[in-house]
Amino acid sequence: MKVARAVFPLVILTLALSCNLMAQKMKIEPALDTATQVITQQPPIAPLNLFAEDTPDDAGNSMDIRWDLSADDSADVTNYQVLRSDSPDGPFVVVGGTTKGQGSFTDNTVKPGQKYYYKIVAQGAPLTDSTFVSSESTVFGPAISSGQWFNTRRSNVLLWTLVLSASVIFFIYRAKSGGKLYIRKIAGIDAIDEAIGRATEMGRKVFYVPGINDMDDVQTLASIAILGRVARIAAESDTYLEVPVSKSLVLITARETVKESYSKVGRPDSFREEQVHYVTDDQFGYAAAIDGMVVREQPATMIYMGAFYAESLILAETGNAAGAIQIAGTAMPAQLPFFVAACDYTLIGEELFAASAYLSREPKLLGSLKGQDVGKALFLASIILGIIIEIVTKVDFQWLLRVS
Amino acid sequence: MKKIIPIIVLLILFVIALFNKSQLEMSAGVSILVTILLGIAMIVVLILTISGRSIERRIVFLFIGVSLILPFFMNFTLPLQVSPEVRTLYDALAKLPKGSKVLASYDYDPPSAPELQPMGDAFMKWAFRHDIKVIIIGLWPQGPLQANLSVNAALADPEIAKHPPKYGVDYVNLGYQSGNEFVIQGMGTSIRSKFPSDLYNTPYDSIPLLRGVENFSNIDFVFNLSAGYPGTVEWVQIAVDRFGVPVGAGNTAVQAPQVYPYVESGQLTGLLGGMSGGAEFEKITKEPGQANTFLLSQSFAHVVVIGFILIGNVALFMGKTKRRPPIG
Amino acid sequence: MQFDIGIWIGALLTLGIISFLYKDNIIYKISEAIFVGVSAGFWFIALFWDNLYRVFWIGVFPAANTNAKPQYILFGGVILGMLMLSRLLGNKVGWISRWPLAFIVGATAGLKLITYLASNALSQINATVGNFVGAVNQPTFAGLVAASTIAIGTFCGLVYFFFSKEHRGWFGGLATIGTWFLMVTFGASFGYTVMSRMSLLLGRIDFLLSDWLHLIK
Amino acid sequence: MRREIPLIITFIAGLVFVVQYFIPHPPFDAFEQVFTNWFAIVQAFAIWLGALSLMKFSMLKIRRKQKDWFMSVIIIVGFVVMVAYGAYDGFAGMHASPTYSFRDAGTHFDWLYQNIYTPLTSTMFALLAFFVASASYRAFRARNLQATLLLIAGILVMIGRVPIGDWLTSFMPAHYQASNLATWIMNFPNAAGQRAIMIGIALGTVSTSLRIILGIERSHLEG
Repeated sequence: MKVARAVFPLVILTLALSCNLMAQKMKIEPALDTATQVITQQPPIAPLNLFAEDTPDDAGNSMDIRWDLSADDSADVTNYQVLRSDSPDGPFVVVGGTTKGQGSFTDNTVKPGQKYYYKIVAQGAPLTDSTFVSSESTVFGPAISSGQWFNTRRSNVLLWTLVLSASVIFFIYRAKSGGKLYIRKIAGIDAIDEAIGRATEMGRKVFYVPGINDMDDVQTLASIAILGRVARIAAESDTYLEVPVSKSLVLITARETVKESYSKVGRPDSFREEQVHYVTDDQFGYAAAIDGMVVREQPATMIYMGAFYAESLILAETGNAAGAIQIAGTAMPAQLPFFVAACDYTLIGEELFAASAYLSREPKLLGSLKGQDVGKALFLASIILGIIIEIVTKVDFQWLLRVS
Repeated sequence: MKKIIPIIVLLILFVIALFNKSQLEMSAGVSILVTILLGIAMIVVLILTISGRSIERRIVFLFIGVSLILPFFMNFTLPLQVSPEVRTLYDALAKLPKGSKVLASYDYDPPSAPELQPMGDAFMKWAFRHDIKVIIIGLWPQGPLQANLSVNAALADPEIAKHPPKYGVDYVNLGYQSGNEFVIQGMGTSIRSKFPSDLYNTPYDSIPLLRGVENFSNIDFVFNLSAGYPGTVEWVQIAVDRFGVPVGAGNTAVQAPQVYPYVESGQLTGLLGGMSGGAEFEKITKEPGQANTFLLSQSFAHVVVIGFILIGNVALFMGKTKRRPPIG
Repeated sequence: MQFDIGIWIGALLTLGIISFLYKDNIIYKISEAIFVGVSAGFWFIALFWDNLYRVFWIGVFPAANTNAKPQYILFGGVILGMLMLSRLLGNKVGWISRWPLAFIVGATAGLKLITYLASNALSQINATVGNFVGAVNQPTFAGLVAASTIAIGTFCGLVYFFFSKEHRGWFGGLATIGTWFLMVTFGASFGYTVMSRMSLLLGRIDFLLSDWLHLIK
Repeated sequence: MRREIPLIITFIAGLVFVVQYFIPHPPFDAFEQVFTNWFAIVQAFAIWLGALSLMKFSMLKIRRKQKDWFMSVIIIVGFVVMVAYGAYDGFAGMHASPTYSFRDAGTHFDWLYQNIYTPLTSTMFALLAFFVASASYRAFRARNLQATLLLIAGILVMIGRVPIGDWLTSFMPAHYQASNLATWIMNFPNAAGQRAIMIGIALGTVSTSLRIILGIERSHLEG
């Protein structure tokens, strides 16, 4: 049975592969269009129906311009030039252009509220290096651009934002008022207590590494929240917690957080400023310094939470060689395999964001996880519904998901 | 005694560094012999591991070091297939008529140079040889300086040196501009506004190559070398999606997996991924360079890493490797 | 005799860092200390010129020959920065530094909430649905298999991340399939990362063998 | 009040930066870039605190004559040298004609960058090659189905990206050769897994951000 379970996906994979590859083989290259062009010295027929209007859903700095392609588009035209003026009589200046076959252009250089006049020049064969046979469309104008107060193309995102926020807030309040919540075990977070306990027994340090991104990354914010809980456990068990950081703003925030945790458990005097210290902004300088500290001070526990890049494995392998218990959490997909390989426990992606809530065990924070799950359920439903609805009814379900 | 060994090794290296003038090269026979020896050593490791004596990690380090260094002295090349995404990029470049203007954005710094510099060098040589005009910029501070290294490498080529490209006419280096993706956005309207002067403070308007170059509509192709943010993703999202200029890119291997979806969707015109992408590009542009000499070492290293994974696993199933006791 | 002091320093520092692989030693310690000091200084200066000078100073006092308008709004950043430094004046005033911090944290939270929702979640779901519908509308067997691989993988992968439901029964089964896909993803990242890292080491070896020892061309 | 004001600031800032996404009208359209610029400026201010922390930490070691206190001296010297030359080159460059930047080739700063900073950072980066190998030997074990899948995918991709892979599988038809298998893995199962992770992260971000904006998660502002 076990063997069958192991072999099954492989069989599927092989089947899928072979089908895919066979089909790729059967693809036929489209024949090349070999029609040759004869360049004439006649000016091309002028483009018609020029139209310009304010670009919708923007700040008012652009204008959409459309025209019907010249009847000679496929033969004589080489390109179109878009000309603009403040008055119908000119002077007109070139604001841009398109290649043949393209009958629309967005002028990004307009000021809102001002009147503009446009015309299009279809250019034909070159006469000299800089002059062409060409013909002009009639002038269109005036067109005025303006800014809008709501981007209607984003109303679907607004809808999602409201629904997700509402579900998170709803469950936070329900949890606050005593509603029961089940949250599955997250092994990596459960291990934090034990890992710090081990450091206490061994009388060694705990290192907390908050990643190398600055405060403008939500992973760092999540990491600081986890640090708050970890510092509390460390303070309670009187274990020395050291936090080397690589960004100055993180230094300030982390120091405040740790200090606060110490005073919350009634040990403000045990906190020392140098517990949280800045090393360098540099990714590998930071890694080199932590490597040195780990080898020389032999911490019992290393906790990595936040945004990590290539340094993840340098840190985790050195910590491993030093015999530390290691717990990692990051939302960087490329680094996860290495944390999984070199650490004892790893929080994968979304679990990092759940960690502080899970650690705190506060109902309102746990409630937000439940709200998050509602969002996930909605996303899963939209994958299935989206596929079914679009295939069966041809209704544009994807409107709900399109981002622009 | 143990303490003296590193000092002796260091001294030998110093002597070589100071006085050596001759280059080492192994003959084919020696190369094969060395490879076989390396294989035998791996088998010894396998036997040791199965019998429960896991080797120290320093020995693993030694293996990697040796298997990367030795191929540098070997003199044979491996057959190389050019993958479709590299071919797409080359085809797009090869289709450009003489005198086309290509914007080369070097968005990386020295630590990523081993992977990206060979691509840059090959591109620059190819462009100069085929009379393609190159406009260099960088969204990373060190990028334009890396580009200058590529230019120098190209100018050192004897054939190109016969008809050297002129600065300001055939190529220009506009330097670095801060602002990440907002720079690309701004270039869509006016390149001049983002790069008022070149790297050497020559005003934009007095550079002959840039006459008539207003924005992306005057650029025929964008060649981007990227090691992260800002990089290929931003070029695709802004230059391709909003301004419609074709972009082809070279990426570090770490970044390439995240960029693959754009190749699949056709937004990105070809992708060179990591060292092997660089080697394939060198092959198809017929500009052999560093990536090709590195590729043998790269192959060795992959095989050794795979070997270690297999050894570890064979030992798991057959042997008595101790597992780490669970904590608690 | 070829002697370039820069290359020698570079080579010694390179060996110093690599020696850490054998064990921690005095040369590594020195290299590490140089690294920490020099890189902290590098970023200090880089932030000074790139952020303070290029972004702020040039933004507020643009050069005369460009027709850029002075952006006085940039003073907002300076005010935040000053408030941040109030911490240096001791605890009496230092609490004010929490205000700019609160602003930065709040703005980051707001900004990332919306951009992640839009470009990470919605556009990825959209692409999954789009792939599948596209494959059905122009059916080829390979296309269908590919699109279903992606749809099933994304679906089950998401199921794995559920926190408030126990992973048991059919639900647990889906979550398990999800972990398979996650593992293949990790494997692929792993493979590419190995390739990248080996290339970087090759770069250093090339530097030592060629620039320093002149053993190869 | 001292506790409330930061929470109010967080709430308002969070709300404004959510709302700006939906308003294309000025001044909202520029908010994101303004924040980016402000953040850059704040970073430049904040690094004074970081540098001070580093100096203090190092001084402390020297004063207490802790083990390896001499390394702290090197750290301080390295920092001061880099900053001094960077500042000098920057100012000198502004007043020279033609002007140059502190980063340009030929400056002292560039010399330090090329010959000290670059070898160090590149080599540290390159150490990863060794660590990857030792992790492969020690940790990547096919303990269960999941781990086996990881390994198979990893090996296929690794072998598919070097010529040896195609050479080893050259007995197979072209489409089954290692490089094509690797490409297939990258494009489909890998893409699916990446998507699931990305969507999960997005939800985590939304929920964490909401907790922060609503002031429920406030460990960073307390005290």
